[in-house]
Amino acid sequence: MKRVAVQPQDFDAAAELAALEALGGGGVASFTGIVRGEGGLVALELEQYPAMTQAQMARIVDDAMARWPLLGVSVIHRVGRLEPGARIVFVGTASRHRTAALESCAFLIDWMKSDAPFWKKEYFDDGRTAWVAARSEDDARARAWQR
Amino acid sequence: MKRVAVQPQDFDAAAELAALEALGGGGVASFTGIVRGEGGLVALELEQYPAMTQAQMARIVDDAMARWPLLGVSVIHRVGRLEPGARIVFVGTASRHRTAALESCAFLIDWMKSDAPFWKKEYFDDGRTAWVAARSEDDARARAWQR
Amino acid sequence: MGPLTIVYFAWVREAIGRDQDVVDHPGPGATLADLVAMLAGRGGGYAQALGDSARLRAAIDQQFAPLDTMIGDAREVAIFPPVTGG
Amino acid sequence: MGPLTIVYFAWVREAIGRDQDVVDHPGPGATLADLVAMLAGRGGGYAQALGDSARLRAAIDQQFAPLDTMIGDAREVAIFPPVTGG
Repeated sequence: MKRVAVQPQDFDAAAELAALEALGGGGVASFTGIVRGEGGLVALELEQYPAMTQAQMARIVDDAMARWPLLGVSVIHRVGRLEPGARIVFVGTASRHRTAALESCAFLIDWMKSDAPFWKKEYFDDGRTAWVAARSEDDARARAWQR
Repeated sequence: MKRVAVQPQDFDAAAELAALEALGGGGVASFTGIVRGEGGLVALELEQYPAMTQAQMARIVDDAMARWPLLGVSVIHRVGRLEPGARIVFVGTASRHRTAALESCAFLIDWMKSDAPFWKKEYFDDGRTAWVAARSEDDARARAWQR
Repeated sequence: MGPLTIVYFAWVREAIGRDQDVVDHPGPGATLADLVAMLAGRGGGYAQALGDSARLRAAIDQQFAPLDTMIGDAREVAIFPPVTGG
Repeated sequence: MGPLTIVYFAWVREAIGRDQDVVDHPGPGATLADLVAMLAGRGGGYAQALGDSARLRAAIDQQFAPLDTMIGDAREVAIFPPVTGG
């Protein structure tokens, strides 16, 4: 099972988990990212490069499935305007081996943070807006997988 | 939020995730263990040491919350007879930091595999039964956290 | 010292055929290994379950403890195989 | 060589005030940096968005590429800030 989605609407993390659990592996790992409402943030706007985003996500999922013995992977990234508390991103992995499920889940979310073609704009309650700057820490985590 | 449960009945992983997502952190990591139906396995029987199990699980959750900046942890382990496809164990963690959520989730499931007072008996379709032997690999993973 | 409860789990429980025994406390200086050897001396399922202490793990008052630990004033000892949860 | 489509994202798009341009292909030997410099020379929002190439990232036909990469026979180039997904 391989599922890659980029969509404005919310997703059903429970349904994703249930599909991964049904694959007969011993373990399912997941990570869900949520919009934090700190510093007066009222919304995030997520922009993508449509011709590139889904293809790149599919490629990294193939990489993960080549690197770990996975039975299934589900990655979902939302775009558009998201308010605090909203889900932004989901990564779920299923494997016979818990280590494979956990490591590949961390690998995929690190990649999503540092290499997926998305950009975040912040809207604050005083009317300010700001494009989020890339964090070198995220790059370093993603690079660490390239051993 | 801190939730520790040992129970015969199934649990609602989606409800656990939703509670963790509602804590306002940026990320929720989870791991769900499932009974694999391989080699003619028809059921697992999970035995616990009731006076010890829940107290030890609560202690390790406190350890994780001291070690990582976590907003919430949920750990659930089932006991009794479980058939292939059934959930056995759930670990969910919420944090402002995805690394904290992912690492603490791995730490907790490694501990559950190697140090929680549970024992598994396997029932096979030819009538055989066998107590599962501990895996030194699991011990090694749990020891690796003691740095 | 009063009574000491000994609880068994998994194949230790099955081989002995009981899930617990209550014995006279062997005294604070006795170790878990001493207790295991004493019980194994009963023969039958006890000898079968407890004859090879390398296969056993234990807890004193619900805390894991190596077999060379002295029992002290504990009220409950548990004897079981290595754990296999998760 | 025909036309080359250039697409912009995030603050690059906002500063330029357009989400794409179509230009005459600068030839296979031109690099992404050459293209960025040519566009910055238009002044205004282009200069503001593209004047400091250290702040920019790019893709050629939907593949990330360093700015010293030659454009070759690409049909689409993208110019954008470092990505911030997840």
